Amino acid sequence: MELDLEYRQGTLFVRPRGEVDLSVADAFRDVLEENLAKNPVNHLVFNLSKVTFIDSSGLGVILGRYKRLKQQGGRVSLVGALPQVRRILVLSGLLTVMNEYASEEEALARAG
Amino acid sequence: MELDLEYRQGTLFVRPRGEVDLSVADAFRDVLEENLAKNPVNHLVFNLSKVTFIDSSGLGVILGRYKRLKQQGGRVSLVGALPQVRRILVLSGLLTVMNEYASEEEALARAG
Amino acid sequence: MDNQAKLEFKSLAANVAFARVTVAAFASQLDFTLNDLEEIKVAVSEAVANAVIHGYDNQPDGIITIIMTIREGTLELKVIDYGRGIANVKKALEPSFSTDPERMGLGFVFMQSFMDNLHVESTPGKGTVVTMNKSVSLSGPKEQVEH
Amino acid sequence: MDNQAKLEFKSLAANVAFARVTVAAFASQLDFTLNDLEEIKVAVSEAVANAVIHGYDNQPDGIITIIMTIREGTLELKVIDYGRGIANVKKALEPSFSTDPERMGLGFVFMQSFMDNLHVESTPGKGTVVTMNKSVSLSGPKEQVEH
Ligand SMILES: Nc1ncnc2c1ncn2[C@@H]1O[C@H](COP(=O)(O)OP(=O)(O)O)[C@@H](O)[C@H]1O
Ligand SMILES: Nc1ncnc2c1ncn2[C@@H]1O[C@H](COP(=O)(O)OP(=O)(O)O)[C@@H](O)[C@H]1O
Repeated sequence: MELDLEYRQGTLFVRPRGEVDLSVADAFRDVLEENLAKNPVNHLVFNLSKVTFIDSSGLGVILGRYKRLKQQGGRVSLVGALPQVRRILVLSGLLTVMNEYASEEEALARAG
Repeated sequence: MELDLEYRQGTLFVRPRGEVDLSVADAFRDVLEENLAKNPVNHLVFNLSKVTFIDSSGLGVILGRYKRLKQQGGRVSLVGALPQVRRILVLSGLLTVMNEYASEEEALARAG
Repeated sequence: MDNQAKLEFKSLAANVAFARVTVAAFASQLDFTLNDLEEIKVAVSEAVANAVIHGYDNQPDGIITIIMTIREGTLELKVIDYGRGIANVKKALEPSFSTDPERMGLGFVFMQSFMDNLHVESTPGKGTVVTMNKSVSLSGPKEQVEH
Repeated sequence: MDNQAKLEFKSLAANVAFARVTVAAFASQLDFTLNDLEEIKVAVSEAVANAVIHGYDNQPDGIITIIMTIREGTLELKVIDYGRGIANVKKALEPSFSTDPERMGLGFVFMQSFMDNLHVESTPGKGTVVTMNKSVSLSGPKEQVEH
């Protein structure tokens, strides 16, 4: 997995690339926690369009950050999941608690 | 491996696709022998542009057909090998006995 | 053509990806759709991650074994560890149940959803054997049915 | 990080592709270039094909074992069969030498060219162990040097 992060006015864009499984889960979580501690974030946007594989270890990192932001009154959006990743999101129930958008722009505009 | 064959005026075009290894060598050889028996072939053109992997079992099929055609006064041309396949052709010495062309057209025009 | 292979490797997180690629390469000897192969990869990933985290408590010196069998168009997988074992298998299989607060408790749910069968045998202190099956669907490519 | 895995499978021609994909997936834990991985695939393909054809005379019931080890940036592969064995290893290693008129006698040449080291141990009637090593080149991506 490679990771690109961008912070812009209260929104943290997270753009992982490649495979998100157990071997990267700890590092992924740590980087996110570090960034959430550093900046005031009320909206976390996971752009999953470059994620080719995810399993429950990877989803756990997303869910954990969701729980944290929800406590603080923030929100989490998911963007651009490919079909195989999207099936996992559906099956896990993550899509019932987080909103899904086609693009980062849409996530910004519609997540109010 | 998938295989496409075309016979045109004494030339047999052979277009394998995919991986050419031990698991397909026998079938590959049999199809070629069958076609060489059916039609008068003086020029055999292997278009390797869609071959993603080849090993000595695969090369053996090409070399065997070369020996056969040479006995009959025919010729064998190799076309479009990708870099990894080309290195194997070089290392095997096949390129020292067979001609290599950039396209089927060039093989037809220049192999005379 | 029936076939069998056995893979043994150390309980390292880096081997989760190795295991799923290996099993997918073996499975591709059957006429699975790309979608089926993706599902098999998730199931393997979950079973191997469980062996690493739960079975061996993230210690790298455990051995994980996968036995892959192709028999009459069906892939059978056995993912075996010789670690801690599961005291209450029934409980462990429940959705959202996890002994680790950081985890989702969805590993077995995914294995069950993505394979045709799941069977878990475990002896506390001895280890765990997860057996999963998946058949090639005879009704043509699955994607066309499901989407 | 040091790592080790062992793969065992039946002597079927279909498993040649399975073996090379598995070894490449394991090798990709090191920083090999794509070109290196292609070379490793050819070497594995040759060693496994030899075990199938020569070691087991194309009988599908033989067992082939590959032991893969990563140690200090080096990949070591052992391809083992319990088949016919080689009476004269020195002769077998000669370029163009083959006991099968249909084959090219280039298997060992390719293994030698594409790996850093090749070592063959064989006992007639007992089997053959082919050991090969390849290190990650420290001088940056090999492609840039060679092409
Ligand atoms: N190989 C194993 N060894 C020991 N315990 C296991 C193993 N696999 C699963 N378990 C137990 O079963 C529980 C549920 O597993 P699972 O559904 O995969 O969820 P998760 O991995 O998210 O906890 C785990 O929390 C663990 O207690
Ligand atoms: N695993 C093996 N078991 C028995 N004999 C072998 C084995 N590997 C190689 N040989 C012998 O060594 C010879 C040379 O092998 P190689 O260079 O791979 O060429 P080829 O496979 O084209 O014959 C073979 O023809 C065979 O006699």
